[in-house]
Formats: sequence, C-alpha cells, structure tokens
Amino acid sequence: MSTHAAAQAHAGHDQHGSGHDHHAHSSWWRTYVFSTDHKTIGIQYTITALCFLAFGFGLMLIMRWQLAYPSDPIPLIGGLLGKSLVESGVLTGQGYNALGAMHGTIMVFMAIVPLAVGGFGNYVVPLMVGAQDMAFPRLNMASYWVFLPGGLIMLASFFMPGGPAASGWTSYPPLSNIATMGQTAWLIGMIFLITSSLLGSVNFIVTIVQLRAPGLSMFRLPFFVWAQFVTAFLLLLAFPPLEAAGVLQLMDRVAGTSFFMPQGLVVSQKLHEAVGGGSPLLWQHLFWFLAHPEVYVLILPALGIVSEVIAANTRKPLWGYKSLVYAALFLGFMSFIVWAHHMFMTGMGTTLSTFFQITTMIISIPSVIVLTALIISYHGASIRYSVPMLFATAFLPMFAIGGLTGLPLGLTASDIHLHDTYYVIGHFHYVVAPGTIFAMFAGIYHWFPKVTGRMMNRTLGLIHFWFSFIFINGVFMPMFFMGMAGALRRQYDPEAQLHAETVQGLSRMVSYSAWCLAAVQIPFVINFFRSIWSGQPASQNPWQATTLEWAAPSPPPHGNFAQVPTVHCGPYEYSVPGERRDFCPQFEAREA
Amino acid sequence: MNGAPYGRWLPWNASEHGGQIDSLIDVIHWFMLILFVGWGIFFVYCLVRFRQKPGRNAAYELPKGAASKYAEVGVAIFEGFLLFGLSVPLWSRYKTAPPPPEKRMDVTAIGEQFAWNFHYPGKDGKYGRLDPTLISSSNLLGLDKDGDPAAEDDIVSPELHVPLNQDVYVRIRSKDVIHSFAIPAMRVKQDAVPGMEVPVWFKPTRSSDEFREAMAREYSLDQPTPLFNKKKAGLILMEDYPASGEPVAHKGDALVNATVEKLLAAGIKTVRAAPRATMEVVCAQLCGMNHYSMKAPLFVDTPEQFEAWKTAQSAEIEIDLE
Amino acid sequence: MSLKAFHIVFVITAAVFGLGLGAWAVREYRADGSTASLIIAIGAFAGTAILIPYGVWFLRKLRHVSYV
Amino acid sequence: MSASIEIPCDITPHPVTGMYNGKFGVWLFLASEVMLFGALFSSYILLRVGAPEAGPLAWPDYRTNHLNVPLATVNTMVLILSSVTVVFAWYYLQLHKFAAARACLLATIGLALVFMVIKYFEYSHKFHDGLYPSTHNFYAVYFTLTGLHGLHVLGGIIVFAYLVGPGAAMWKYNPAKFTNRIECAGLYWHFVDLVWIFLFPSIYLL
Amino acid sequence: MSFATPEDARKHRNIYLAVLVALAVLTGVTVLVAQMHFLSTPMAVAVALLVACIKGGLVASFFMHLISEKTTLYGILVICVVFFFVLLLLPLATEFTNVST
Repeated sequence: MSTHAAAQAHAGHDQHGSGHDHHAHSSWWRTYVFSTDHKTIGIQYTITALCFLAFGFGLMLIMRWQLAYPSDPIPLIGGLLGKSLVESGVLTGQGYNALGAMHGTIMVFMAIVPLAVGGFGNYVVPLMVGAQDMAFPRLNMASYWVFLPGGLIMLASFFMPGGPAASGWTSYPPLSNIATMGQTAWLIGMIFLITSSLLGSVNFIVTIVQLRAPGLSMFRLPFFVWAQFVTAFLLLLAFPPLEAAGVLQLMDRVAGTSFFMPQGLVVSQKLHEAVGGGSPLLWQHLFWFLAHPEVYVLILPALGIVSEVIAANTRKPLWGYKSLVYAALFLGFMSFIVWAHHMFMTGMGTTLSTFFQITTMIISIPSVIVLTALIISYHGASIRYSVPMLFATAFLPMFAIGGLTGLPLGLTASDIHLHDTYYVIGHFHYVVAPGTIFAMFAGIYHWFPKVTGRMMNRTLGLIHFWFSFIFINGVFMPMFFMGMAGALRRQYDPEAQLHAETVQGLSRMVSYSAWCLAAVQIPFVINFFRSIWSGQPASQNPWQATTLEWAAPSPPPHGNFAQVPTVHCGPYEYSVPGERRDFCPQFEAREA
Repeated sequence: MNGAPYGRWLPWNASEHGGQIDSLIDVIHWFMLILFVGWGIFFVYCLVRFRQKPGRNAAYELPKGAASKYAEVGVAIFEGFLLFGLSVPLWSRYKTAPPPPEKRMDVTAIGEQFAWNFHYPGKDGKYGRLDPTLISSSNLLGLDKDGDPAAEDDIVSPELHVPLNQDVYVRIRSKDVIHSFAIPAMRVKQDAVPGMEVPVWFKPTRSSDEFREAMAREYSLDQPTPLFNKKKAGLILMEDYPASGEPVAHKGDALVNATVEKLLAAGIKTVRAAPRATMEVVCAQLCGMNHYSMKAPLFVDTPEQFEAWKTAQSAEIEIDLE
Repeated sequence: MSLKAFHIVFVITAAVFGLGLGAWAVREYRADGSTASLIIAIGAFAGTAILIPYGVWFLRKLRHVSYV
Repeated sequence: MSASIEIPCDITPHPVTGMYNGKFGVWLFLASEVMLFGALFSSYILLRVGAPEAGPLAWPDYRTNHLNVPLATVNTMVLILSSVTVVFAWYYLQLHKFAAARACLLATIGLALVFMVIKYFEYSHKFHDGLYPSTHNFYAVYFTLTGLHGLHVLGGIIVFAYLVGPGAAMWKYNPAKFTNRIECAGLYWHFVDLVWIFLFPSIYLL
Repeated sequence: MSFATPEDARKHRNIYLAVLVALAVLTGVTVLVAQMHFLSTPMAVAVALLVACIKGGLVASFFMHLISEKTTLYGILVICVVFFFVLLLLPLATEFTNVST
C-alpha cells in the first residue's frame, strides 16, 4: 500500500456504486433473485439444494424398484419416463446406469455440497464471525448463479438423445469417452459447479480471515466456522484438478484427442479411431485427487453443525475444542494424499499401496479424535433433547459406523474382497446419509428460528426423526452383509450373479426401507412449510446459545447486526460457575 | 464350513491365499465391533445419566481426558498392527511373488463389453500373436492363426477352466473399457485397464465338484412355474435317474426341456440338481449398459477333468482347421 | 504479496528463463548453425541483459512503495 | 437496520494478514490456478514419460515437433513487456498520474492483443499443416495448455478493458479502491505471464 | 513493510543484488551441466532439479521473507506448492510402480 493510497484509504469509505445497495430501495429482483445479501443467497442455495436432494433421492427410489423386482414394470411412473430410461415400463440397463450416475453426481455436487457450504456456510458463517456480509457480496451472488446453470445443464441431460451420463459419478474413461452426449453435458455441468465452488471458497476464506468482529480471535471461532474454513481450502485446492480433468475429457470427446485413450481399443469388434497414447488411469488420479478431499467437504461442515448443536444442547463447553480444530486442519491436509486408496485394484505395487494405506490409517486418527471429543462432551452434561439435538446425537453412532467400515476398505488385502461391492456403498452412505444428511437436518431445525423467526413443530420433528432413524438403518445396514457375500455395486439385475442371488432378500428389504424413508420425509416437508407461516414465533436466542449469530434479530435484517458485536470470550461458555444463567454469550461482557 | 457356499457372510473360500484375507476381514470386524460397543455403552450411559433434570446444571469443568487418550492411542496402535502386521505383508506376498513359470498354469483373461474371453497358450506354452485389426465376430481376440505358428494350438474359450491345487497365473487385459476381473470365491480382484497387462495369481484349493455337492437341491419337475428361468439356468443332474435299472438321464446331464420330458415320462417328479458353473468370474467395474451380465463360468477341475477339457478344446480347433 | 513484490519475483523468473533460453539457443546454434537459433540466443541474452538492470532500477524507483 | 453495509478491510489492509480483501482473494484464486495448471502439467509429464520410445506414438522433441520457437520467443517478450506496463500503471496511479496509468493499461491491452494475434497465426499455421489436437497427444497437450492459457489472456484483456473503460469512473470517487483493483488485475496478469514462462520451455524447447 | 532509513534500503538492495547474482550463477551451473554431458541423463535431471530447488529456495527465503513479515499468505502458498508437487509426482510414481507382466 503506497503512502498515497494509505492516505486515501480512510477518505475512501464511500460505498456508492460498489454493489451494496440500500436494502430499502432495492427492487424485488435485487432483493430476492439477484441479491448480494449472504442470507438471501444462503436461502437460495438451501432451497435449490433441498430440491436436488429430493430429486436425487427420487432417482434412487426408481432404481430400488428394479433392484427389488428385477424386470417388473415400474408402477405409477414407469410410463412417464423417457425412452432413454425405460422400455415398456421396465427400467433398462442403460437407464439404470444413468440413474445411478446422476444420483451420485446430484447428491454429491448439487445437493450436499451446496446445502452444507452454499446454504449453511453462506447463511451462518458471516453471522458467526460478526460480519455484515461476505467479503465479496457480488462474487457470492455470482457463485450461486454459476451453480444453478450447472445444475440445470445436468438436469437437461435427461432430455438428450441417449439419456444422461451413465458412466457412474466417477466417469471413468474410456467408457465415458465413448458414451453418449449426456456425458458431454455432465462435463460442462461439472465445470460450472466447480467454478461456483471456487468462487465460494475464496469468499469464505477471506471472510473468515479478514472480517471477524473485534475480539474474535481465530481460537474464539465456533467449530462450525473452522470446519467451513478447512472445507473452503479443500474446495479451493482440490477442485481445480477435476476441472483440468474435465477439460481434458471434454477435449477427448469433442476434439478427438486421446488423453485417456490408449492405443488399439476395440469397441464392439471395431478398432476405435482414437490415435491412442493416453492413460485411463490419469483420469482416476485427477478425479480422486478431488474426490477424496470431497469426502471431507461433505463431512466437515456436518461435524461443524453437530458440534454447535451439541454444545448448545448439552449446556456445557465442547470437550477438546482445540484438538477438534487441529484434527480438522490435519484431516484437511491429509485428505490430499490418500486418494489412491480408491485405486488399489488398478494394479498398484507394494510400495505405493503401502504409502497410501499408511496415509489412510493416519487420516482415521483425527476422525477418531473428533468423534471421541464429541462423545465425551456428553459426559457431565445437562442434555436437552430438542429435535436438532436428536439428529446430532444420532449422527455420532452413524458416523462411527461409516468411519469404522472404512477400515477394511483402506487396507489393500481386505479391499480385494470388498472393493466395488455393496459394502462400499454401505460405508460411504453411512458417512453421508445418516451422517451428513442427519447433520443437515439438525442444522435446519437448529437455525430455522434464526432464519424465519419461527420455531418448527416439535411433534412432527420427533416423528420425522424417529422414523428416519429406523428406516435409514434399514436401508444401509443390510448392504454390509450383501457386500460381504460378494454382491457387487452398479448391478442392474441383482440376481444375475450366483453370490448376489442369495442375498436378494436383503436387497428387497433395502428397497422397502428406502420407500418408507421417503414417506417419513412428508412430516418434515409439512413442518417446514407450515412453520414458515404459522410456526410459534421465536425469540432472538431461542436455544439460549452463545455464538454470535444469536446476537442478531430473528430473522436478521440486511446488514445483520444493529451494531457490530464485540466478542468477549470463547464460543462455548455454558454453565459457567457463579453466573446468573447457564450460558454466557460471546457478545455479552461479563462483570469481573 | 458347512451349508451353502454362498450365503449371508463371506462366500466359501476356494483359494490358498483367501483364508488370510478372510481372517483379516474377521479380525477387523471384531475390532470394529468391540470399539463400537465400547463407545456405545459409554454413549448410552451418558445419554440416560445426563439428561436434563430440574435443579441440576451441567458441569463446566471438563472431564479428565486420560481415558480417551488411551483409547485413541490404542486405536492407533491396533491400526498399525492391522497395517504392518497383516495387510502389507499379505499384499506384498500376493503381489510380488508370482509362482515360477514352470509350476504354473498360464492364461490370459481379456475383457470386452460384455464378456470375458480366456486365451490359453496351448501345448507349446507360447501365446500366439494378437492383432487388433484381425478382430471379428468369429475371431474375438484377433488371434493371428495364419501368421504365427505359436497361435496354432492356442485355446480361446469363454469359460475359465483351472486345475485344482495348481498355481494359476492370469494376465488381465481389456479390449475396450476398464473392467475388473473378480472371482469372489477365490478372493481375487484386479482391474482390467486397456493398454495395460496386469497379472494376478491364485491357487484353487476347492473343486467345482465340492461346491456342486453343497449347492445341490431337490427340484420339482412338475411345478407349473418355469424351472428354467434365468435364475436356475445351467442346472445339471447330480445322479443317474432312475437310480436303478436303465437310466433315462445321467449324472451331469443338463436339465433342459428334453431331459425334463424324458424324466417326467419315466415317472420321476423330483431330482437333485445343481448349477453347472458353481463359481463365476464377474466384472466388478462399471463397463456399460450390460455390465451386470458380464460374467464367465469358472471351473476348478481335477487334473483329469482339466486334461479332458483341454483335449476337447484342441479337437475343436482341429475341426476348425479342416 | 503486493504487485511490486510479485513483479520482482516475476522479473527474476523471467531473467532466469532468458538465460536458460539463451543457453538452449546457443547449444542449438552449435549443433546445426541455424541463424534463427543465433537470433534467439542474442535476443534472449539481450532480454536478460535488459531485465536485470531493469529489476534493480525498478527496486530503486519503487523504494517508497510497500512490499505488503 | 443499518442503512449501508461496511465491509472491513475493503481498502485498508488487515492488520494481521497485511492485505486488503481483494488482494487476499486474488491470491487464493491464484493458488487454485496453480492447482489447475499443476494438474495439466502433471498430465503432460505422465503422458510424455509413458509414451513409447519409437513408433507413431513416440513423443516428438523440439527438433521434430513443428512448433515455431522464434514466434513463441517473441510472444514471451511481449508478455514480459506487458507485465512491466501493468506494474507501471499501478505505480502511476499511486502517484496520481491517471493519464500515464491509462496509457500503461492501454499498452498492456495492446500487447495482450499482439500476443493473441501471434497465437492466432501459430494456430492457423498448425491447422494448415494438418496438425490438430487429434493428430497426436503432443498436439493435444500443446493445444489444450496453450489454449487454456490463451483463454486466461483473453480474460485479462476483458478485465483491463473494463478497468480502462467503464470501470475507470471509480478513479473519480474512490481512487484508493481503483488502485487496488489495478493491483489485483496486475497480480492476475503476472500469474498468467508466469504460466507462459513455464509453458514455453516445457512445450516448445524440451 | 517499508524501509526505515536509506541505509536500510541500501542493505536490502545489496541482498537482492546478491541473490540475483546467485541465481544467475546457478542458472549457469544448470546450463553447464546440460552442456558438458559428463553426467548421465537422470543425474543431469537430478542436478537440474536440485539447482532449481535451491533457486526457488533463494527466491522464497530472501525475497518472500523480506517482502513481508505477514505469514498468512505464505502459509497458504506453501501448502499450495506442496500439493502441487504431490499432484505432479505421486500419480507418476504410482504409474511406474504398477504390477505388470
């Protein structure tokens, strides 16, 4: 900064024309559609992501019909689906693969990441750091408006000749290189989604580092903010390689290059025209370089939400706050050097496989630390079983199952049998479905009063929680046994193979559970919409929590706080001895 | 090890190294169970004991963390043991010590959408040249029978036959996309990456006959439901029928419609039958629309059966040549 | 890192690159004697010869500008 | 309700990081760009090392790859020069010499356009010779990497065109912020030039 | 950071000049090694890489360290560089230690 610029700096606080419109004078479009307010953008992200979540779930329900009753026509909607998916009401093999690929892609890139980072992150992080908005409000808006077209391109691929991408969410070439047009749409959509994440992550990091309220040092940040901080770094550094890979695959498909095509491919007894010289494994490296950190992108915000909910409802400080933070940082760092454990079966030698096994075992340690810290936080507590607390509590054992079942997959020898079986499906779904999605529900119930100024209904919430908890285990627990028996994933006909035929009963049970799980989301939807309009009005701090978002009115106005709060203490000062109340908010000064 | 080969937990293991993989899986799962139950007991205790009650506040002082430290260190040590004690040596043995060429049965498995083909070097022990430009629907691998003398006695088969108790060395390749050569019963899995040739090896220790005995079931022939739908395709008889007198159907006969009619005509309504193929080579990596149907039967033959099969295959080749 | 600092890093990298390119072109010229290589060599060394004093001059000229 | 939002460190540097928001943001963006080009370089190395020694798939070296080194050398100099003009635009803005700064920015745009024109001739010459991305993986790498770099240059041209055109109005009411914007654009521009400095030897000379 | 005194400034400038000279010399070494052919190709590459690392280190430690006391950005950039090399080298290493016939 030059001396001149420094001299100018203080005079230059005129915000005119810098995009921060005065709320009162803004048009409807600027307020609700092309808004630069982080709260509006957060809500936009949340609603969009919830729609995608429901859509991705719906795709799975259709696939589940085929898996329960192979080759039976799909009831009700079988006739409505396009030619690319069904034939005379029966899902085709191509259609099954397409639904599978789109289920994975939609859930990971268009539902959970936008919900966890775009939704919760956008809404809560600036509030929690005591900022009036994100550091770059217009960039924030751009991030949403890049995300949406990406999602729409993905959806549009359902109407393309040949249907949407059908090469799995991993899109391994050469299969994806020789696939139909839907794959091109998938690639273009992904490039949009990645760009959106990059814009968002820059914004998050700058906001968290630069915009903290006075007194809010890094180690006074709530764990949720730390989790978002690490997540943003993962998005920032892990996503570009997939963008590069996407560009290369796009070149392969559009310009006829051979980045991923080796020489002499014979497809359907015909020599393929690609000149060759490429490496199919290159894609896997670039893809998993992203996709393993992506796992932590899915899980870290969830851990953050759960920590907030647990701290507020156990009425005591989180156990081991600093070790939680260090564990999250360490997780983030390590997640970049474990990716090839997804590739053990490609013919990896002993040296490198040992390296990746070691890093994989090492990365399990911080996860154990986080889980232990959260569980010990219950000791000596005064647990208030609110609906968000129930979801957060259920998250812990579910995440534990998901984490533990990663062990046999991370060791090469046991991976030989379990690789690409239903065991893998069970494993990662336990992490993201009863894990992350339960945490998302906890977050929705927890911050709903802040966002709308109204509480959600407890009875409906309890119904939603208990039945979801039962059925979601009914969906994923049998998968471990199916995988043990050797049933492979991505099988259109579940009975085609000897070892899978014997566990078909379990597969049918999974399907029933999945449909029931869908049914018990109805109370949630009713609760969500009814509470927006007619829920019981909420106070500014209904959970009597300590973090900064509760210093703002519910719902917070444009600019968030009446005046920027000053922070006086750490994030989880609950049940401090000698205090009048059992919580000491960060934004209130204590006497003496 | 009784009951059916394929059931709710691990399938029967039919290979020499598979037992070690199974015990590793078992050890890990016991470890997981103990850890989870341990956590669970503490967790449930906390959930009940520390629920909100009027007049009781939460403790601000944090519980001492020694126990958790021990638990974490314990977990880390055990993971280290799993890693360096079990997994790495197993993988290293499995991946770096191929059976010597003179002791092994050598075969190449070539994946394509959506089938496996197996290329045996034949009597001379040499693989014939494969030329992608020669590939056609009658020459699936593009074997150069005219140009390469080593190719003359080569066997190309859609079935994988391996001899019992002998090392099998499989070179895995792919013609088009990535497949994965997987035999659940042998605890074998290896991706078939186009442009690469990666070997795996295993030693079958259980024969197909043994599997078949265990899988044999009573089948009722006069049921109105079709017996030969895709699930039960490939059944063969396990005994001669009728057992006494002149049999109309022999052990090993395929249970096709003609056989069933003959048996029903002879007044036989139930038979013991089992699948002909009791083990399968499947594809474990998504390879396109018919990925699920990409499988090949695997037969673990006794040495006599294996020789007989090879002779029969060579005879076919000679017929071809004429 | 300010633009000034980045510019210095950039100039150094560019100078190093210029030397490398010059050396490469000299080797080429030795190998096949083509005029193009000679011109590139001269150009690269000349570029470097300009860049280094430029860097020093730049440092001196922007002395009062912060590095942050 | 506050009438307008004040974002801290929008213009003045943060006491701990020493950067204002924009500069920090640009650096983070550049970090992600490093990973993007890192992945592409990684692919390049992998394909090159994995290529066979002989035959049609053998990797061409600088003697056989038909790339025009003199033209690329000129292009390199053009880019280096454009970095110099950018840094001086920023320098003149700090001295409140707007006209000189604008001249520098225009020169930057001009040099960037020269780069693009030379690139265009290079590309069309390749196409004319029947060398397409699909011809060989070397050309695939060449076109993809230089093409992506070209897109970055194009992006830079658009940014500078905005800053020298409609965006320049900010100089009147918020010169400090405008100066910062030029610095951010300059950081990006330096990075783009730096990528070229690495691209040039690794594609043209090896 | 700005210089307190003219002396200070001169001292820093001298350091920069020294680093510039060192960088130039090291580049010369690289060229020399490449020209002389007294090392095998892998060795030459190794030496070239080593020299490049030293050069990078010089730039990072002198220029960057002197540039600012603020470490936030450099921490981020260092992480980025670490992952850059991970991305560059690990796939390569994996490819070349594959089990194959």
